[in-house]
Amino acid sequence: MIDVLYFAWVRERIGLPRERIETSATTVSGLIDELCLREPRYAAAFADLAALRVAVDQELSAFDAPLQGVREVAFFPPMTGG
Amino acid sequence: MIDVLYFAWVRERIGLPRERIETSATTVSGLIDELCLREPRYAAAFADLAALRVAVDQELSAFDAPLQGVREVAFFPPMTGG
Amino acid sequence: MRIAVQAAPFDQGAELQAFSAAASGAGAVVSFSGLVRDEAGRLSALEIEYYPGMTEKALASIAQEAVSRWSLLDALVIHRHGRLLVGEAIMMVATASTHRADAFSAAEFLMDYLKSRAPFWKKELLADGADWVRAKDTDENALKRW
Amino acid sequence: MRIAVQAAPFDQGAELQAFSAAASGAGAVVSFSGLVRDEAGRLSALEIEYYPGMTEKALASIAQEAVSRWSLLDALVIHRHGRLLVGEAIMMVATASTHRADAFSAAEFLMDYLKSRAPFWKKELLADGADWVRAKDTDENALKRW
Repeated sequence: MIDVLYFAWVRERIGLPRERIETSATTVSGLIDELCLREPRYAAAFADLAALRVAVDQELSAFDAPLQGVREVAFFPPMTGG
Repeated sequence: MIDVLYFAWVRERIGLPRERIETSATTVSGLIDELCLREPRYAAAFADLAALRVAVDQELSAFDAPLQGVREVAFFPPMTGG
Repeated sequence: MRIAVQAAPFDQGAELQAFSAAASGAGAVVSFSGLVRDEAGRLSALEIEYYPGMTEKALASIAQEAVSRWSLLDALVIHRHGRLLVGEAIMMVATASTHRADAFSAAEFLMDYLKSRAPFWKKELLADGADWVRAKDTDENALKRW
Repeated sequence: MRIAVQAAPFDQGAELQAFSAAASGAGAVVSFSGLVRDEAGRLSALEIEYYPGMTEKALASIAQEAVSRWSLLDALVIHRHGRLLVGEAIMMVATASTHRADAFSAAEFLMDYLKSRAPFWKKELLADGADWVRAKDTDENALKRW
């Protein structure tokens, strides 16, 4: 079980801020593929990966990062702090 | 008659902050030459012109600046504000 | 080093004064404050989302990096989340060092990283709708100088 | 734009707060404060001499140059003279602009010019005597980047 979090317009498009997901995916990309098969709103949120960032256990990561032992994955657009 | 002002260690070396001087010099350099002939403390203060700056009517100037129409000349070391 | 992520407004003047007073031995203190612009009257408010847990860690890590790269005597980061009105302070950073070049560079470094690497997302609430602020290429490019 | 040359201490926090509040429409405010360092315990006080008349004019002209080069919304310069104790603020500058790069550059420009072109002279009063602070080559060289 992995906690999957969504922020900003990713959260709005998917319609929820977080969910617990049972997944057999071994990488972030695999997880995204699974999510996209679920419902069109996921496919819409993940349509353009270049517009997304991912954090694995609260560290910015690449989309091919492994999921083994991971507790939390977060998807969001590029950050706009400051 | 020109007001001549001294600041920082130039003031201390010459021993006064300002004086009114009757001069026939036509440039700042000419004025310095006249002052140096007066007394050793002036010669000491003006010994190394590279260590001095001059302002003519409150504008930083070169040592060959003309004195015609000038009311105020100031001598001081490089500035250390901030 | 103090990192604060908070919904409450803060007094940038009081923060600067306290930071400066505490940075004993410092000769130079630089502060930066980011304020909510009115965007030519279009903006009614700014909504800032963040990632509890990751945001605090990211800020602490950026600040720690600044402190060690420029031998800072101290660093401060305050960043608000939630709804902010025009003219309010969104965030501030402050840096203290012996000489001015370090305090300036470290403050610019902090700001560049905070803009593009700290998990905050801004949404502009406008008279005619709402828009997520897009990350700027210039902000991403600013990171390359460090 | 406010230029103040004064013997009296000032409250940098209150000054920043007031400057920020008045800079309507600004998105970025940068401040720099210069503090009296204790020089490893050797310093008992700092004595700052200035050139009444020329100093104010030089500061106004430097600030005006910064405002026009970086389209600043506002600029502030406060500089003290007379006797200052360790930890006291010697001076501060603040700049306000729409985006952060302008406010940072303008504040650094102001500081570089203020260091080497504004008529102030610092004397360190030490336990064992007094020394006029020497101008640094690095400060003079800093001017070349602008």
